[in-house]
Amino acid sequence: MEWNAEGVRAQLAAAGAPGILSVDPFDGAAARVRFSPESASALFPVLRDALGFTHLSTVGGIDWVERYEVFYLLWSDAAKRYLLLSADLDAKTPHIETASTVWPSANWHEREAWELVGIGFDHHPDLRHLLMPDGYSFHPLQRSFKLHEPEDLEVKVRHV
Amino acid sequence: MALTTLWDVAYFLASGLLYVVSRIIPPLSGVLSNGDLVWGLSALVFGAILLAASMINTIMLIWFERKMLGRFMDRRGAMHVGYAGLLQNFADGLKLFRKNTFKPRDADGLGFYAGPTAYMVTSLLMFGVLPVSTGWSDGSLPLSMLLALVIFSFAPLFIFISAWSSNNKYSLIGGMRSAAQMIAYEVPILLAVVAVVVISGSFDLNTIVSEQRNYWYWGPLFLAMIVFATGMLAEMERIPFDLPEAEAELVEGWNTEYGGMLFAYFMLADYVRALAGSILVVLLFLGGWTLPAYFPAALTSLPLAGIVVLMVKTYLVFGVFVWIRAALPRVRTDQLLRIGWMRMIPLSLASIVFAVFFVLVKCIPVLGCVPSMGG
Amino acid sequence: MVTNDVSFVEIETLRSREFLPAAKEALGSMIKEQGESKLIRPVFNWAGRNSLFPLHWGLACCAIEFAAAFGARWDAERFGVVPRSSPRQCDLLIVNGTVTWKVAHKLIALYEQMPEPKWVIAMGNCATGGGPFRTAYSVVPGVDKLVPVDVYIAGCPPRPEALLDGILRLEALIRERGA
Amino acid sequence: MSEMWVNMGPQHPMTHGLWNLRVRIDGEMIVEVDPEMGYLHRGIEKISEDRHYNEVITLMDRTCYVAGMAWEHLYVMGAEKALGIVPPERAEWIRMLSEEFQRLASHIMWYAAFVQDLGLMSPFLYGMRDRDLILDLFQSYTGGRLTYEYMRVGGVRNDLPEGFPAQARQVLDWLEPRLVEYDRLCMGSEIFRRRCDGLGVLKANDCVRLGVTGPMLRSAGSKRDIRKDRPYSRYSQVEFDVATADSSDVTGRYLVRMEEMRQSIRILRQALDWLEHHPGPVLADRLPRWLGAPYAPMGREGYLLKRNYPKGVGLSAIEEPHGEACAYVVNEGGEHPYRVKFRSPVFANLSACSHYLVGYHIADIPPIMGSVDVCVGEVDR
Repeated sequence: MEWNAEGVRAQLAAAGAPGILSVDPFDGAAARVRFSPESASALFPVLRDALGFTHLSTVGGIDWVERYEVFYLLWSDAAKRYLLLSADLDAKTPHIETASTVWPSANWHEREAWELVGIGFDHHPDLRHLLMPDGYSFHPLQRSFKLHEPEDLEVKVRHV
Repeated sequence: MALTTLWDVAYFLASGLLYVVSRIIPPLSGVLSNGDLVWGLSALVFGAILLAASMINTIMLIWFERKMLGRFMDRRGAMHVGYAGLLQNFADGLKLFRKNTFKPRDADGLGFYAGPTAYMVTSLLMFGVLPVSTGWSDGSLPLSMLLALVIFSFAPLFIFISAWSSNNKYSLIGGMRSAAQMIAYEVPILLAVVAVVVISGSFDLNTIVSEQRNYWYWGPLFLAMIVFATGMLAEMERIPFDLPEAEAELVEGWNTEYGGMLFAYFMLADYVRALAGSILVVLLFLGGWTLPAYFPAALTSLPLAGIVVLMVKTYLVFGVFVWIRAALPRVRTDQLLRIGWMRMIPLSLASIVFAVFFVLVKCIPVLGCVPSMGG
Repeated sequence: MVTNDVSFVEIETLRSREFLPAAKEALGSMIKEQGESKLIRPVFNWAGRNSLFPLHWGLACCAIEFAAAFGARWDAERFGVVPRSSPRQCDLLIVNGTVTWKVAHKLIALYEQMPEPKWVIAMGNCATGGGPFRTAYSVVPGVDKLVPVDVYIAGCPPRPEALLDGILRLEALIRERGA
Repeated sequence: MSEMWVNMGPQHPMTHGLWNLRVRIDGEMIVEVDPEMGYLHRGIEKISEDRHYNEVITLMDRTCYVAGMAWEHLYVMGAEKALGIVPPERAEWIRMLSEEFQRLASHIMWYAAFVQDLGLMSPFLYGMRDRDLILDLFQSYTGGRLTYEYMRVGGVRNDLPEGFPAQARQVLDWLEPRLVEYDRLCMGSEIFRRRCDGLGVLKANDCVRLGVTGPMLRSAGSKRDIRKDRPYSRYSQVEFDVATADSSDVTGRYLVRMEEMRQSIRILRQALDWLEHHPGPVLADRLPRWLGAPYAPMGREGYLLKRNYPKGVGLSAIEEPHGEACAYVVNEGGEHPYRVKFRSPVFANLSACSHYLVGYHIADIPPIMGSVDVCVGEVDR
C-alpha cells in the first residue's frame, strides 16, 4: 500500500469518505487532506476505522483573517505515517463538529483551540476555559489581537 | 553530702542559694530555712536542669540528623552558623520565637493553641520518668516503664486535636493518619515490652537496666528489639512511616497551618519524642548505662559517666534511624497498617514465647547459662 | 484600724481586677523594650537572617535552578536555607519564574499567609520584569506589581550561585535594615 | 467522613510546577479528578508570531525547561521545512547529540523528582549531582546550563569545542555505573516495589485512544518511538533499541525510562565517534539575513530579498523525553512565522489523568503523577 497522496486518495475513495475536497502531497506526512466542515462527523470515523489513523496528535486553528482553518494531525501505527487534515471555516462564526467523540484525546486540544483561536466545536462535552482564567473574553491567537509593551500599570491589592 | 543523684544536685543548689540569700538579708533567715521552701525550690531546680538538658540534647539531635543526612547525600549540611553549623538550630528556634503568632480565621482557637502546647508538654514529661544513670533520678517508680509508654501514647490525641482545629483538609487527613498509625503500633510495642518484662521480671526501668549488667537483652530478644524499634519509628513518624507529614501529598501534614512558635513546638516535640524513643531502645535492649564486663568498672560507676555512656548509645541508635530515613521510601497508609497488625503483632507474640522459653530453661543459647536469670 | 482595712481592700481590688491586665501590659512593654534594646535585637537579627526558610514552590524555568541550588554541588542548606512546603512556616518567598495573571492572586494569598517578618526575592528576569514574555497578554510584567520585593536576581535563569548570592545579599540587607 | 474536594496546587509539593489537581476523595480513595491548567500560560505561540525565526528559539528553551534542546530541535526542524533550508550534515549530528544529552538530563531530573515524591530523599541529591555533569557539558559548548539558544534555523550556532568528545566520554563512563546504583536504590527496595507495582495502569489501547505517548505508552508494550518510526536528524544511522515494558504501571514507566537512559548513552557514544572523525561546517551558508541570527555568517545570499524564499508549511515531529512532540510552522513569506503550533506530549498525557488516577489512594497521586513526568511549561506554553 502506497502512503503518498495518490494512495491516500485511493483509500479514501475506497472507504467512501465523504466531503473530501483535495488530497495534496505534504512533506513530513502521508498527505494533506482538505475536507468540508459539514462532513466532519461522517469523515472522522472513516479515517479512524478504515484507514487506521487511531491516534490524534493535535488539533489547531489558524486565523487567515478572511477565513479560519482548523487542522488535525493524525497518526497511524500500522502505516507509521502522519496525516494532516484541514478544513476552512467561515470567518463570522467558525465552528465544526467535535472530534472528541471519535478520538477522546481531542478533548483538551479542542478546548485550547476554542480558547486561543476562537473556533467553536459543536457537541464538545466540556468546552470551557483551559489556559486562561474563567471569563476571559478574548481569543489571543486571532490576528486582530495585537501584543504591546505593558503599560505602566498599578495593581491594587485588596488585603483581607 | 555526696552528689550522686540529680535530686542531690538540685537540693544542694537550692539550699546553697537560700543560704546565700539569707546571709545577704539576715532578717529573712528564719523564713528561708523552712524545710518546705527548700524542698520546693529544689524541685524547681530539678525540673529546670532536666528541661535544659533535654532541650539542649534535642537541639543537638536535630543538628546531628542534619549533618548526618547531609553526609548520606554527598553534601555538607548546615555549615555557616557557628562552628560546623552547631548554632543553626538555635538560630532557627530564636527566629521562630520571634515570628508573628497567628491563628487562621476559621480555626478553633482553643484547640489550635492548646494542641501543640499539650503535645510539647507531654513529650517533655517523658524525661521525668526515664532514668539516665545509676540512681540518678532518685525516686525509682515500680512501674516507670508503663508510665513512660503511657505518656508516649498521649501524642495522637493532641495531634488530632490540633489537626482538626486548624481547619485544613491536609491537616485533617494527616491527623487521622497519625491517630490510626500510632494506635496500630501501640500494640506491638507493648507486646515487645512484655518480652522484656518476662526476662527481667520488673516493670521498673532501673531494674531492667541493672538486670542487663551481665548480658544485654538484644541477644535473646533480638526479635522484640526489631519490633520495638520499628514501632518506635512509627510512633516518631519518621521515614518510612512519616505518612502523617507525607510531604508529597499532604504538604506538611497536620502542621500545615502552624507557623512561628507553635510550629517550633511541633518540631521540637517530634525530636523530643525521637530522643525519648531512642533512649527507650537503649534502656530496654542495649544495656542502658552499663558496659560489658571487660570495660573497667570505674567507667560506669560514676553517675555522670553513666549518662555519657547512655547518650553515646542513644545517638548511635538515632544514627540508625537517620540512616533508615536516608535509604528508604515512604510506605502507604494501608501497607503501614497491614505491617502493623499482620507482621508486627505475630512477631512480638513470638518474641514473648521465646522470652518465656529462655526464662524456663534459664539459659541463653549464645551467652551460656546465667544464674541471675529471671525475676 | 480603719485605714488598715481600707488598704487591705484596696490591695485586694488591685489584685483581682487590675493586676492581670497591668502585669500583661508591663510584661508586653518590657518585651517590646527588650526587643528594641541593643542587647536583644542583634540576637534576633542574627537568628532571623541565618535561618531563612523559603517557600517550596516552583513556578517555571528558574525552579529547576532553584532545585539545583539545594543539590549536592551548591547545597543551600549550608546557609540554613531549608525549603518548607507550607507558607505558614516560611520567611522567604522566592518567586522563581514567570508570574501570570491567573496565578497572581494565589501568589498574593501565599504571601499573605506567611507570618511577619517576611521577605521576597524576585529570581530571574521574568519575576523581575516579565523577561522574554514581557509583551505577552497573560504575564505580569514584574512581580513587584503584586508584592514588595527585597532582592532582584538577574539572569534567565540565574545560576544557582546567583541565587545563593541573592540570599546572602538579603542577609546583609537584614543585618543593615533590621528585621 | 463524607467525600470532599482537595485542591492539590498550584503551590503543592506534588505538582512539580504550576498547576492544580482538584481531587474528590472518599476517605483516602480518589473518586474524581479535575486538573486545572493555565497558571503558566505565557502565550509562547502568540509571541512567536512577533519574532524573527531565530528569535523564537529563545522561547523554545523556556517552553520545556527540562528539555530545552529537544524543543529547539523540534522548532528548527519545522522552520527549516517551512523555509526550505537544509542544514549541513555535522549540524544534524550535533543536534542529535544534544537531544540525547538532553534526554539523559531530563530523565535524571525526572528520577530525582519521582523518588523524592516517594519519600526517598538521597537519590534526589544523587540525581541532581549527576545531572550537573551533563549541564557542564552543555555549558562547554553552548554557554548555558538550562536555556541554550544553541540551534539555529539552518544548523547550530557554533561547533563543539576542542577535546569535547573525550570530556563527554568521561561523563558517560561516570554515568553508566550510576544508573546501576539508581536501579539498586529503587528496584532493590521492597517498599519501592510495593509503592509502585500496579499503580496508574493505562493499557496500550487506552493510551492510543487518549493520545498518550512516550514512556507511558511504551510501558504498556507498544514499540512506538518516533526516532525509530520516522527517523529524523541522523537517528537512522545509529543503533539503539526501543525500551518497552509490559506492566503499563508506574514500575513499567520507571523501567522504560531507565532503559532509555542506557540507550541514550549508546547513541551518544556512536554520535561522539562520528563527530570526532567528520569535521565540517555546522551552519548552512546562503541564509537570509532576516532570520535574525546574530551569529549567522553573512553569505552572498544574505542580502537576498525575502520573496526569494517560497511560502510553505513545515511539520516536524520528534520523540521528546516526555513523548511525541510536533511543531507546525506556517511561513507566509514574512520575516516572522505566521503561525506556530506545538503539540506537547505532556499536554495529552495529562488530559487523560482521570483515567489513571481514579480508584487509587490519595497517597498514590505523587508516584503516579511523578511517573507521568509533568513539565507544566510545555503544557501551558
